[in-house]
Amino acid sequence: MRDIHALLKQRHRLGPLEPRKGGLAFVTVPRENLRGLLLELRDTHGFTHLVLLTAVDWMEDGLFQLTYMLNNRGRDLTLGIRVMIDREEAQGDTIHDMWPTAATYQRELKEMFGIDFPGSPRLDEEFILEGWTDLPPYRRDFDSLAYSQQTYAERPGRVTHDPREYMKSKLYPDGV
Amino acid sequence: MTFEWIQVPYALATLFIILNYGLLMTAVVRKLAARVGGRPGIPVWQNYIDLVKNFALRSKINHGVMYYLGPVFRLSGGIGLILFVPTIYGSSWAQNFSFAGDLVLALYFIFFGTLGMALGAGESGHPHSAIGVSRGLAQVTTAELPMALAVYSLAIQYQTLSITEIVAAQQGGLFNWTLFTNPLAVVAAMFAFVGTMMRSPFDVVLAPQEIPIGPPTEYHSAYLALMQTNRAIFPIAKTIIYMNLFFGGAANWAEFAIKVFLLYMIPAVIGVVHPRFRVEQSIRFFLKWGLPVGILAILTV
Amino acid sequence: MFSFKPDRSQYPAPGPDGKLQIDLETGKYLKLWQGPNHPGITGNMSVELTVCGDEVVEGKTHVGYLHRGFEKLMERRTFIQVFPIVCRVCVPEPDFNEYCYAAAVEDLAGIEAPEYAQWMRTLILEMGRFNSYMMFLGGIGGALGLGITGQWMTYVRDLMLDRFEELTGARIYHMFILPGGVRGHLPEGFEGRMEEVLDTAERYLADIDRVMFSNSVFKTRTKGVGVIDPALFEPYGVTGPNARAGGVAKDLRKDSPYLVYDQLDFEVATATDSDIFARATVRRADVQTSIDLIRQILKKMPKTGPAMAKIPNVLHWKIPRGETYIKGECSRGEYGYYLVTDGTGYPRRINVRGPSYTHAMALLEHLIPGTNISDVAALMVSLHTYPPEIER
Amino acid sequence: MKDVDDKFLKNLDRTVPLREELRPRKVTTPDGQEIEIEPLKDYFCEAAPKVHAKSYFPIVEDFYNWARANSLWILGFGTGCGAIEMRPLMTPRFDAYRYGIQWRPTPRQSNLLMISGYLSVKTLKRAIRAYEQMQGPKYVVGLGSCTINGGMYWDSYNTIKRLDQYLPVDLYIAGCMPRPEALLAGFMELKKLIKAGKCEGANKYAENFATYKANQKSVIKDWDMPDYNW
Amino acid sequence: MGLREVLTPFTVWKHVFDDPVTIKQPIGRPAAERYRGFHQNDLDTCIGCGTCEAICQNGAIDMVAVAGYDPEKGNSGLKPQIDYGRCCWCALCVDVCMTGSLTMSNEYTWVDTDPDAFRFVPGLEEPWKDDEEGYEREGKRVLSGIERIHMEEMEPEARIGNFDEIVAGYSRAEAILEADRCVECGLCVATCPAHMSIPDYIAAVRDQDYDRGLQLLYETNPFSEVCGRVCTHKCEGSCAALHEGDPIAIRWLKRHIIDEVPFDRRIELIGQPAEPTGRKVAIIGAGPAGLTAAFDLARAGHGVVVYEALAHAGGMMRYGIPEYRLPYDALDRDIGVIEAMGVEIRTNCRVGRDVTMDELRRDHDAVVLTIGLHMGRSTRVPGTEGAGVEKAVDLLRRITDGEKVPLAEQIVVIGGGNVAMDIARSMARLQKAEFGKVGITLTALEDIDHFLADPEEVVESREEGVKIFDARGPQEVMRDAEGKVTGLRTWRVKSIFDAEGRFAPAYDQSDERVHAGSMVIEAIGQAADTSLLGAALTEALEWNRGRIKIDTAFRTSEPWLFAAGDAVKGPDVISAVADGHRVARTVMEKLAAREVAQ
Repeated sequence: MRDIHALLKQRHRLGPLEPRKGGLAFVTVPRENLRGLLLELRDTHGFTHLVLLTAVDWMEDGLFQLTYMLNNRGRDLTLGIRVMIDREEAQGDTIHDMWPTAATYQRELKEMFGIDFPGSPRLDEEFILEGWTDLPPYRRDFDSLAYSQQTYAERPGRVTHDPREYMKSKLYPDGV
Repeated sequence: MTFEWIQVPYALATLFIILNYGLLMTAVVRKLAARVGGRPGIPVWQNYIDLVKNFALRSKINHGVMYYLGPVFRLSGGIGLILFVPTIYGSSWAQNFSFAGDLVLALYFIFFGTLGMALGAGESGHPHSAIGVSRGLAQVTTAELPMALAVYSLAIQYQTLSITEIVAAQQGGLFNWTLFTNPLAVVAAMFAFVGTMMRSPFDVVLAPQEIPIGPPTEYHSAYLALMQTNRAIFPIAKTIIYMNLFFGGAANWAEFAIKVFLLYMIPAVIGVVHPRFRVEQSIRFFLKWGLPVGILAILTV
Repeated sequence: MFSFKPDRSQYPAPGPDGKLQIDLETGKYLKLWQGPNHPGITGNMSVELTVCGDEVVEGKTHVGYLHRGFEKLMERRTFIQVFPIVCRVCVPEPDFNEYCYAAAVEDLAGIEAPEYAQWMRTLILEMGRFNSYMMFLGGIGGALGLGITGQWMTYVRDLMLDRFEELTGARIYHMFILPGGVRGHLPEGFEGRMEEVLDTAERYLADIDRVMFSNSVFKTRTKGVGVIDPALFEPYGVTGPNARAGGVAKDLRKDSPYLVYDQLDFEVATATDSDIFARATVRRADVQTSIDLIRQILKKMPKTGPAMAKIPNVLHWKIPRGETYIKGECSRGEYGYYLVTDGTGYPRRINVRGPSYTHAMALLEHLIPGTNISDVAALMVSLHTYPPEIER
Repeated sequence: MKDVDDKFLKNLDRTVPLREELRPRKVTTPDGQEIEIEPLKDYFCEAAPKVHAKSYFPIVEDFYNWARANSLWILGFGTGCGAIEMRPLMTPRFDAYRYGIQWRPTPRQSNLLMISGYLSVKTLKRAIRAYEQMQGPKYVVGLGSCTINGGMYWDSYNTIKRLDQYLPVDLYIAGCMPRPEALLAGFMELKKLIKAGKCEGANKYAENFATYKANQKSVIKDWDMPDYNW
Repeated sequence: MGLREVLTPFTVWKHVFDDPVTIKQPIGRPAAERYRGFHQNDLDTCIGCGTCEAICQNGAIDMVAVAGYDPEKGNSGLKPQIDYGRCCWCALCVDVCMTGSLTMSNEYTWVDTDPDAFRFVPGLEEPWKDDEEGYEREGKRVLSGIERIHMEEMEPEARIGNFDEIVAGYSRAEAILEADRCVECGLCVATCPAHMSIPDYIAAVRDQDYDRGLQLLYETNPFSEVCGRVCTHKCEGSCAALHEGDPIAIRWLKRHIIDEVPFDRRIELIGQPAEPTGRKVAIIGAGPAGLTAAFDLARAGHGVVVYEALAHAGGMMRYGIPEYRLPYDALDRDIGVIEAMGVEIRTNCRVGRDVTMDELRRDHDAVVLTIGLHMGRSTRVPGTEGAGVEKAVDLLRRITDGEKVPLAEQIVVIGGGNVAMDIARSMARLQKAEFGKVGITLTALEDIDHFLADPEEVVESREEGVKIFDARGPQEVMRDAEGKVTGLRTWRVKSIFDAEGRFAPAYDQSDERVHAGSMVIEAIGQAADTSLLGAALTEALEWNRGRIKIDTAFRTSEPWLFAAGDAVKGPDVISAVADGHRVARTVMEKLAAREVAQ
């Protein structure tokens, strides 16, 4: 893995390699270098298998992290490629022409994170959700519990007590 | 043969026996199939309860006149078949309304129900029904082709179109059965028999995994009950024809019960252990195997 | 003789954008929904078919009927609280979720599961794989109208579930593989009872061979149908038995051994034709591998030993920032968990990579056009997809 | 349980526009005629459900109930995880057929809708339609925690919590998921209830139609079907 | 398509002759022995800690009050109620249960038409309550730590020769590990006399947020240096963790926080006291109760003067606790913080001698009496009068003051409380320095399991060479002809209290033993020296069994006089601190209401 990283580092402006155990490593790449990197990895270095494509919401930093996980099946190497994109105008570059199956991932990202991939087929069709009107649910500023409490009725009548507070109220109600 | 009023209650009695026999026997066959899978299966009286239950449902949806008439046609196809086929050879009362050309009429009735069903199911508006109907008509047509040829062969052999006479000709010993006298015709006819009993590998019409459950998709409540009634009568009636034509008929009710059961078991035995053909595969199968045998039966008679 | 050449003149022509121009109002085409309420569909999903005659000209997979928002729910739960919900991601073979999640957490938290737990996990995973294949062998027969296979295979699966029950305390969702190890030890006399189940299974599998794999009708229906061109494996992310049926002998158990697979002896089954029949035979061979592996594991695994490594107090377990991806070869292909932590007591993100995701969406949509309506169900079953892991 | 933050209320009232193929429009038929269609009206019947009276003679009704109880036809619609425990019931180990319980692939012929666990909103829509297409008297059994109070998906944005808000439920079976044996026990209990004439869910649905519809519409945002589909 | 191929499938019809494999009676079929079925709870073992509720990711568990189970020490009296509309049978609640009371039966059939019925309190009346089978966790709990993190201590050989502090204190890493074991149930809070927010400051340790930790400590206790070392830690006796392992080392964690925050930073964190109110309060006795009250009152802006008879502030904390347990500089730091709040401490100022009660009453808005117990009690058995018999408190005070105390090669200590241990171990150190060996015999009425002293004190005493004889009642101090002490004669104790619970030891006279020794130290209790009150006030006050009578708000029968601490309640530092808070609160309420006599 280190040899590949050393080879590609300059050309694709890769960040430092972060190896983990078992042939797995992560690396960050600027968005404009992504396509070239993926193509080269796929065509030259045997990373032909797109394991997954997903996003991580770093809301505090105002960023989405796109993770492209590529696998070289022959050498049992897995490379996670991170691309940081702006959270406000979330847009990635479609790679469905390299891996047709990426279109599905991109549809999901569009629906669940609101990340746009211009040119990806059937991007705007409903994928998993139906009639969804709220924020894309995987964004971290979407609160699932709050939404659920407002939308779906709950069976009433449950009360609970905090043992500490309960003992206080029973044993030393004035606090001393 | 002249018509006598007494034949009406006689025919109804036959119908009644056959209905009950059908309800019980289909349950028994299902139980046998279930046992191959290793389970006891439905109780033998389950069909009765299902029938009552379906009649007892409170709401019904009607999709139109033909939708309503579909099951009626289907049932009349079954009943009609019974009424014109002599059930017990030599019996004074279980002769029904058999007459000289009853074989032709019977062939007509076999097809009549299917057609009625096609019309009714078509009107139900469900695409699965429509697909089922088109599959059904295509497959039953080709499947009945060997049967028609076998009957033709039989007509040539026995020089009659009266079922009673054909049965009569087979009396007097096992080797007088058409099974032995005209085996090719029997083989051809059995292709048709297996092919039209709606069991694997020829049940693509109902194919639950594809078009659940084909034509009757939209049928429910009393409509479905009518079809269930027919499902008990029609296969038995059809089996009776085959029994009469090829297996020496039945001289008493016990012989009838055994022969019908055994015949009925043939498609069941095949069905349990086979997946189903696609519709064009089964058509090809009948054209490839059934048709030549049927033609051969005519040629060699 | 009698070869059907469908009249394709009626079929829609591709438009300038490459998509088929289907105008339903011409009456030439029929929209047909298979699912979600449909016996031919694997689980609760649906395929929207556009048919022309008996031939399907376009198929679209619709999922989301089982969407519970797992990846969101996991972000709301502490690391131990995620443990009970991961198994729900995939109902028929839940154990892989437990393993992948536990291994991912262990990786990031720097914990090593004890040796006994590693063996136990392998055992559980093989038992789960066995069960999953039972579902498949029953399902593929059922999809083609051979219901009897489903009867037997579900029965055998039930027997295996009994073993699961006595080992893990549950039938379906075992919740046995905790981050840090496993929850318990083998019960007394387990090996003997397992051997009985495996014997019964082998008897029934011999019946399956007779009634299904040597059945000419079954062969007619499955040979040459639903062929996946091996060239498509990489672009469409095809893994596992689906790829092995096309001659690609890739199995993570061999190529990237995890748990104790490097101490076990087994062969990777392959086939060449890449059609439905090949996919079924590969799985049939894999069941035998699983049976052998279960026997081997029970023989080789240590008799005692700690089941759990020492883990921090789970009520406020924090894991330092990091990310990892843990994969394994489940019965359907590569199963993986991508875990991102941010130093808090909650995962930042968990992404589940189920093989069904690629198989049932892009691949199925690619394979469906040109098939017969009758073959859609069998094709889908042959890909062995479980909807809950697609939409999570 | 924390209070709901107001900022999450912003998108709740937005409506989803009707899909294009369901909007009223003009089309040209194959034979060149131009007709106006309104799919929601044309394809479906909008008649509201009716309350169906019991049979006039109690003894007849009792007989009917006996038959209904002993011929339970279940709609083979696996709405959630619990569906996996249906399979053992159809197969040798537990064989529910011997109790007169059978599975039907079409809602028209089914009497019993098993909601096997959680219902996502997308499936709820299908389950409602399946229920409405079933012919009365019809029964609903909720399996597992999820149908009672949300179960382990109590905080999910996509699953309902109380099934009885949307469909009249006759019986609940506890478990996550309930074992086949528990399901059989549930069926036996349901049989008893049916025989006792206590399962009038279909009539209850008709009587409280407005409430049920309001509840259903409050969670199904893209209501692109008629209010009642028979 | 060969003929063989056509015929093979039919062979499986052989199964039609097999018996069905179906289970004949599936309903109610017993599940596996480990099956995770419906919950069971042993209500008598359950302590209502709510850990099950905390770990449940489904929000399925509520802690509810159940009739017949009231809160008590280390038991909230609450019981888990489980909502089967939420439960997923993961059994994490069983695995995490601190007592092991929560288990699962292998019962699994529950069918009901009423969705609201699926809620129940396990252990009350469910039919499977007493089922034997079902899921129980294997061994002890693994989801939180069982064993206490080892505290580094000096070896007995090293410590016996000097008065250096024995306990080293946790390192940061150790403290985090120990703090990690806490499940934050909060059962300890009620037990702590001062109701310190124990779970919160333990969380602060875990988060390495010592500033927050210190603020939490000072909210309820200005003597964290002291309590972090010598507190009787009743909290640890009510810790949920002790049911299956060691309780959390709450005391050491408290000490760890205070160790981590430098003195100057403490004052900075606590912040300045409120604006002066102009009110003045006199406090008699600079012990824990007095100084705590002083701290609270000074924080509120009142002027506080503490009158202390001895040379240094600290009371029993200084003069009763040996230095090896509580180094004086640690105590000085605590007192330093209190002084930094503006409290004036007048040492060497004995009320009654240097200043009169009347003067105090005149010059202050209120007077708080926190004089503690400084007079040793005697067993009054024959022979206690005269030389060679000492009282423990006196000796301890003299040791602290650096005086030369009488010493003998063989000493007998009477008493089983902490004071007895303190004096035994102090004397042992002196013996070691003087004679090079230890010769201490300790006798106590209680048997070893019911010693009033902390268990670790007993252990450490033994390590240091103290011989302990439990359940021995002193009968006579033996003296030789010259009147020199030769030993102590004891009988074995059969019982200490009579049927009514009164102190009335019963002895087994046949089991007599003489403990040789040339010095006897009595450490059986102390009394308050109330002579400072003067005759008039003594007459005016109401008394209760030799103690000044106070109401629940620590008011004496005189409206201007309040009393707190060991002198009126007891028995340990933390209780004194708690009393200090309470009396300060009462005083402040009174001051605010201007009810105090002007």
